[in-house]
Amino acid sequence: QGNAPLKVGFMLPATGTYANLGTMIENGFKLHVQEQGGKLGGREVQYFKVDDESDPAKAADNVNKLIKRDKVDVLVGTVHSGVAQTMAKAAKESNTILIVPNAGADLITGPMCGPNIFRTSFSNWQPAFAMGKVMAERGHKKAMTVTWNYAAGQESVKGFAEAFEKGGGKVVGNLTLPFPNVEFQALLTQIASEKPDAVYVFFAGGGAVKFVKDYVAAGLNKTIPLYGAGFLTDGTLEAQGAAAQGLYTTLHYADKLNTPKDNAFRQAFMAAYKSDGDVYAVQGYDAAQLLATGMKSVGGDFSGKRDAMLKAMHTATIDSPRGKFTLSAANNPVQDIYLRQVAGTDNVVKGVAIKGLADPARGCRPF
Amino acid sequence: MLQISSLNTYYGDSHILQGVDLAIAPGTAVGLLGRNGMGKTTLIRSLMGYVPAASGKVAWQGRDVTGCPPERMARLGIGYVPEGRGIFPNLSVRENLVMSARRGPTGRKDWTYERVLDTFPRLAERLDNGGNQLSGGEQQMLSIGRALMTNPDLMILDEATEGLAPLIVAEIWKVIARIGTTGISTLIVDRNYHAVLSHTDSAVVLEKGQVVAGGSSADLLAQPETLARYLGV
Amino acid sequence: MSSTPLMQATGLTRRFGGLVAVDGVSIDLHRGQVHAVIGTNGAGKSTLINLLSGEIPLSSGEIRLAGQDITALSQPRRARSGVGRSYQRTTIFPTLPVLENCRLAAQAARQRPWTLWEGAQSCRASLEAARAALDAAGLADAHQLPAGSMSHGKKRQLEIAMCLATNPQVLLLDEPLAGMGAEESERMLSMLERLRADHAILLVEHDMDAVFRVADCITVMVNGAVIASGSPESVRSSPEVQRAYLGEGHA
Amino acid sequence: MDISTFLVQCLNSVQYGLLLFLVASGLTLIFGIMGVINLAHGSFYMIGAYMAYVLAPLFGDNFITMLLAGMLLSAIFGFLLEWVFFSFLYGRDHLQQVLMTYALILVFEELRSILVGNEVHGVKAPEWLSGGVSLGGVMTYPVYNLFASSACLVVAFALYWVVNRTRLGMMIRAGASNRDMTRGLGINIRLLYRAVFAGGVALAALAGMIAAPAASVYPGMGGSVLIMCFVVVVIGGIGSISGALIAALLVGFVDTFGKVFFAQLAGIGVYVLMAVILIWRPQGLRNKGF
Amino acid sequence: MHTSALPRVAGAQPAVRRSHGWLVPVLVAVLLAFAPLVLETYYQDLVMKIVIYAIFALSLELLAGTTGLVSLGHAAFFGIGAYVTALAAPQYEAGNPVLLLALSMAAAAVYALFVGALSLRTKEVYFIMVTLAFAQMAYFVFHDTPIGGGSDGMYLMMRPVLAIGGTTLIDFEQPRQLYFVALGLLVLCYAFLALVLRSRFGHALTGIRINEQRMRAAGFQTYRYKLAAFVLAGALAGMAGFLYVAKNGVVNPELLSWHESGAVLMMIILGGLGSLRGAVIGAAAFVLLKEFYSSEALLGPAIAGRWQLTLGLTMIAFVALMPKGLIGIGRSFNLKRRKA
Ligand SMILES: Nc1ncnc2c1ncn2[C@@H]1O[C@H](COP(=O)(O)OP(=O)(O)OP(=O)(O)O)[C@@H](O)[C@H]1O
Ligand SMILES: Nc1ncnc2c1ncn2[C@@H]1O[C@H](COP(=O)(O)OP(=O)(O)OP(=O)(O)O)[C@@H](O)[C@H]1O
Ligand SMILES: [Mg+2]
Ligand SMILES: [Mg+2]
Repeated sequence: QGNAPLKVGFMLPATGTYANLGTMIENGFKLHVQEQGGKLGGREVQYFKVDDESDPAKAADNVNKLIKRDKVDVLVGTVHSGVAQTMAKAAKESNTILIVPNAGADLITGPMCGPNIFRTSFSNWQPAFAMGKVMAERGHKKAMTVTWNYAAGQESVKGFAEAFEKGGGKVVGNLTLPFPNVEFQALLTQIASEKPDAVYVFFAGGGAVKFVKDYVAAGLNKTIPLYGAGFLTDGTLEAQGAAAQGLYTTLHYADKLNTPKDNAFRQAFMAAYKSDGDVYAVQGYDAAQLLATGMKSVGGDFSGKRDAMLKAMHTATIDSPRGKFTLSAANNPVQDIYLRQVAGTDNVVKGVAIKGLADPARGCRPF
Repeated sequence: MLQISSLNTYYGDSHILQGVDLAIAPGTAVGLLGRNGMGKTTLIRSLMGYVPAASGKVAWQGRDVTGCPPERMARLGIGYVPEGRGIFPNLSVRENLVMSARRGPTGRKDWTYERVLDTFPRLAERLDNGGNQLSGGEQQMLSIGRALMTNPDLMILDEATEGLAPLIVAEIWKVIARIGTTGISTLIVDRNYHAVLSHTDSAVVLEKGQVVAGGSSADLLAQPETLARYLGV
Repeated sequence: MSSTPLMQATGLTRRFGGLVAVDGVSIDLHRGQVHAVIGTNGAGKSTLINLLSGEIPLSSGEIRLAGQDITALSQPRRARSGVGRSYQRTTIFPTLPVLENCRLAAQAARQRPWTLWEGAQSCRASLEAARAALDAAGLADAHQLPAGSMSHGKKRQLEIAMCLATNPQVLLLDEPLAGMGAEESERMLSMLERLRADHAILLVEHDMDAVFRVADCITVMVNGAVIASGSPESVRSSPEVQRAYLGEGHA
Repeated sequence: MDISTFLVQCLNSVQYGLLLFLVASGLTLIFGIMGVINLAHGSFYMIGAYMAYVLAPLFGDNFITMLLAGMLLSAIFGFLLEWVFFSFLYGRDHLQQVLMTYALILVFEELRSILVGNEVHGVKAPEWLSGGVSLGGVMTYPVYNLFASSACLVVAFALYWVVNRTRLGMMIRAGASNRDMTRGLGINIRLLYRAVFAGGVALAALAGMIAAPAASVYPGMGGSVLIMCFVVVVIGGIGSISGALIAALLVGFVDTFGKVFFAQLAGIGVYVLMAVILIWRPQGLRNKGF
Repeated sequence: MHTSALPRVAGAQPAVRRSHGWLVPVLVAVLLAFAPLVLETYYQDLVMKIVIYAIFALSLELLAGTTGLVSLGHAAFFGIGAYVTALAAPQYEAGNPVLLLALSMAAAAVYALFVGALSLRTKEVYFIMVTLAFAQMAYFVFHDTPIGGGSDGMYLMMRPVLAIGGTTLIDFEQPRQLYFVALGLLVLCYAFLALVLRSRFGHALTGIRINEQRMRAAGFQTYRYKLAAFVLAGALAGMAGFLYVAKNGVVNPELLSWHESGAVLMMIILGGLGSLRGAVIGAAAFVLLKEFYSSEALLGPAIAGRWQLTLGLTMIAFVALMPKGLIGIGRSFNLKRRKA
């Protein structure tokens, strides 16, 4: 089956809150494949697509569409952590290659880790840990955290606290509210009365926009600086407008990196899709790169040589627009985490918060 | 003013009304008699436009109104007191009355909120009760009062005295006679055939959806055998 | 009356907010007797029936059935111990066939809900009770019609039939003749006379001819209170009753 | 928690409650005529928000005019909607309407994504409403929230007046309990309902438009408010405007203080409230027993 | 509530339904039993999914369709059944399916008893909302606390195996064996409910739906009847939940969300209230329509990407054209035949 097309299955949100992220990831992935002339390791690529609706209750059935119905060789997805975990389980059971292009659940490259499970994005722990370090270095002593009461948020807050307290700071309060509730006024009032030195938050999408706006509207930004994991200001700046200006966030990608690789990527993406590439596009793009490396290593045909391919991917060095990165023992990127500051509608890079940060991959039985 | 000719009505495929004719002159009271299930209510519901008539013609003041929807008929000046009262349980007595208040088609407004209340003093004591918090008789009064609030030219009373105390019933008959003098007609269905015949000008008897007897009430009253045959008395 | 009353209510009172709908009413129902309760509209007759049948709770008072105190019993349990009622406002199962209407009522007597294996239709007892009730009420020919598709008068007949189907000892009938034509009224009255023998019957009715024909004893209510009670003659001749209720028509 | 903080939290509660009421108010109307839950109400809210996103640039600082224009548009929309999708359902089992509203959610979501895409968008609040009033301490209170609250109060009173003081309200309730009889009294129930439905949609849209500048507009924003609206309407007692207002404020308090004191289980607070109230008063807070 | 002039024609009436009503279901069951021979695993899974939702829908049908208790929180029992299975299953060895099934049904039933006992004090929309409230509580308990792995849910590490002594009777790891288990349970569930409906209990429930006041007056303690129905429905939903985990191996708070409750309610409305078949047909239609409209292979990316639109419009068409739900088609056909 050496010349039969390689079946790639996208399981990404096409409807609902994350629909846009899904598109970006898919476009990024396809961009790289096109750059390879539509082939990976000399093999045509055939795409299959399933809308996961970001609904974990439907995840198992959806992933089966790709694995059992379309019999894909490689799974790519997804954004929502809960869904991604179900994918990971299905991938394990059917021993299909899975590349996670966004979902940050620590567990995927933790307890659920496996030789056929890769991630080209980040673990919730990573940006948070970096920010903890930064804020401690900036001399903040007392910090409060705010997030939704769900796994991603809690993991992020934990990661932050770990570094912040190691740096000599102290977390004086963890505020949470039920997902996806966006009534922040009560929490802002709590912050105002606690008067910490700084606040670390983990929000995304509509919630991120509203939180930043409310925070400024409440005038807290004047006295208590706000920091966050990068998603606070990714894809939301247009909506946040003035409120977000000057915000510091940490992420594995940033605007105006101004490296040849990144500029090239941005141009190509703009040319191909008439829209600005963003972190999600990059993660998709790198998912394709990772797969490409694997396919090359086996000359496009992994029948029989699957382990070789997995090994090649595992040891690959990806020349990502975000900068070069390798994969950890648990197949999570070992990457630089940037400190970025909002200017206009860009998250301008302000330097590297931590170089080559690797996720501790707690609970992963090495393979 | 109301002219019904050869009306045929079906429920599903059972032929209920079989060519009924009926005429009501202005200011007259007409009785509609018949055993249970003979089609009295169906006749009323058809002329009101609730159940579509398969064939036949309904004319109101010379105008053909066959197949007009109920709201239209009501606005043309027909006040309807349905059997089973049709009170709005979730409205108070006051609201039941106020919401239906309207000038008659000719702009007449001789039935006002106040006048209805002194016709039925009992209601005045119950203004804030919900429709579902009334006694059967009170509901009946309310139903009649509500119809009067629309200042109709024709009152249709389907079993309107059901559950009313004798004194009130007597009062109702008086009212009917009184409104007759102001040119308002009435179409009356009532189980008490004797009362009907002695308070109406003319009457028709329905049997299996057909008019089997009719004419001036006085005459009918004088034909016990006819009544015996069609009403079983 | 000499015999001990089958149902005995003493000092029944029911308030609705400010209004005292039933005000200290005491009433005895004897087997073999039709006890008519008449009164102005809103006098509290239906409420009285609601209280006796347990449909609504008492404000105060006591109710005994065959000597036992049933004041605390819920409506269903009273019904099962022999108190049957009909509603002034027709209360049937419109979408079910007439027969099933009565059968369900009859089923109440022997419910046995756990007998999942045997079909309800194959429940002899309830079917026969239902058929009997329908015949008695003169609906023998209408078994399979959807109840809702019957005429008003026939629905009223069904209303009574459903009450009979539970085969109660005490019948609380709220205006059974309402909406019935002359013929049907006739049948109903003769039925009452038949039932009188081994039932205790409370009859609420505004048709005076009917009342004076079947009643052995009449109680007159006005504004929740009893203003007169006793033999038909005494009641009919009472000027107070005539003023408040009968009007000169029945003097 | 010191006293000043407590007071501010109360203020937050009230403000959130009022906002909730605004969103729910339209639902009370539609509840009244449909007799069942209208799942599409969240969509109407979303439509309003996106309308603000589209209209705001055109109207610039005359925000009020925009709101009015938006309400007009959405009313027309609602009028047609009822005509095409609901007018033929009243005779049937209520649940058919629920299925219809469910289908409409799907349609609206997709149309939204086709017409305006899936990005998160911000809506600029007009100049004269930006800025805030100081509450002492480090915190200031956004003027816009105060504006929103007062708008809610206006709607509340207007609605209360319409439903309880005009015959319109009576007719609506009458129609809900016995459609045929209402017609028999010469009331054109079809037209009436169409108008009421339009009104309900307009209110939901208004809520959306007012929320937009503060909350931004994004896919699926309707879904999250929907349930809260039900809670408010039902706790209050269906059809009762004053009840809805009280309920909204209660929910506001429970939600606000729930987040402060029981962060872990803040989510269930509102539902516990609803369950308790309905078990205590099975017809809601403000129902007259009929 | 709206009262229409003509009483709804006696269609939703057990008397009519039970006429030779068993034939079609039996045929369908037999067909499904042989389906695995021709279906490849994915489509077998799809059928299994339908089967599971059919059980779920049937359980709600007993409440909403027969007893007239419309619940918008039924997913709670589904989800609890699922979670209990996942929590009770041993970590590193296969659990005993009979035990797990019993446990999950019991747990669901217990919660149903609690919810029912309280919420049955209310009626109509208020009942809908109270059930919703209790479901949401359960949802947030699983979503916001670590019991069941929080918002990310948890795994069923190993699927159960039914073994007596050493010999393995049923191994749930085998999709086909699981398929037959699910199908078997559906058949049982359907037969059981059919029995219930024709029994006195079932008729009493119907009576309660149509006119509870009269039922009380006749001597039925309607509260107990309703509570019994509620618990029964809860337990059956729990059974569906058990199968869900057995099939998918994961549980997530979203299983208890009101979207799921809504979905299953829509299934039975779509299929046609007041009929077991309606519930099953509804579940099948709901799943298959979604499958069809979101299938790129059949419709191409452009249309498949817009499945919400197409699905929504189709449902609208159904509502418009089928007053009695999908089941209505068959019915009207039968009537015609009888006349002819
Ligand atoms: N909704 C319906 N569906 C089918 N048949 C009906 C319906 N309503 C009435 N019928 C039938 O039409 C016939 C006439 O009914 P109708 O109500 O007109 O009688 P009626 O003269 O008013 O009797 P009553 O004096 O008892 O009110 C009856 O045989 C009845 O069974
Ligand atoms: N739920 C309620 N709330 C408040 N008042 C009520 C309620 N039910 C009945 N009433 C009032 O109690 C009084 C007695 O009502 P009831 O139905 O017993 O009268 P009745 O004697 O049956 O009259 P009728 O002969 O007209 O049926 C009436 O004035 C009625 O308005
Ligand atoms: Mg009639
Ligand atoms: Mg009465």
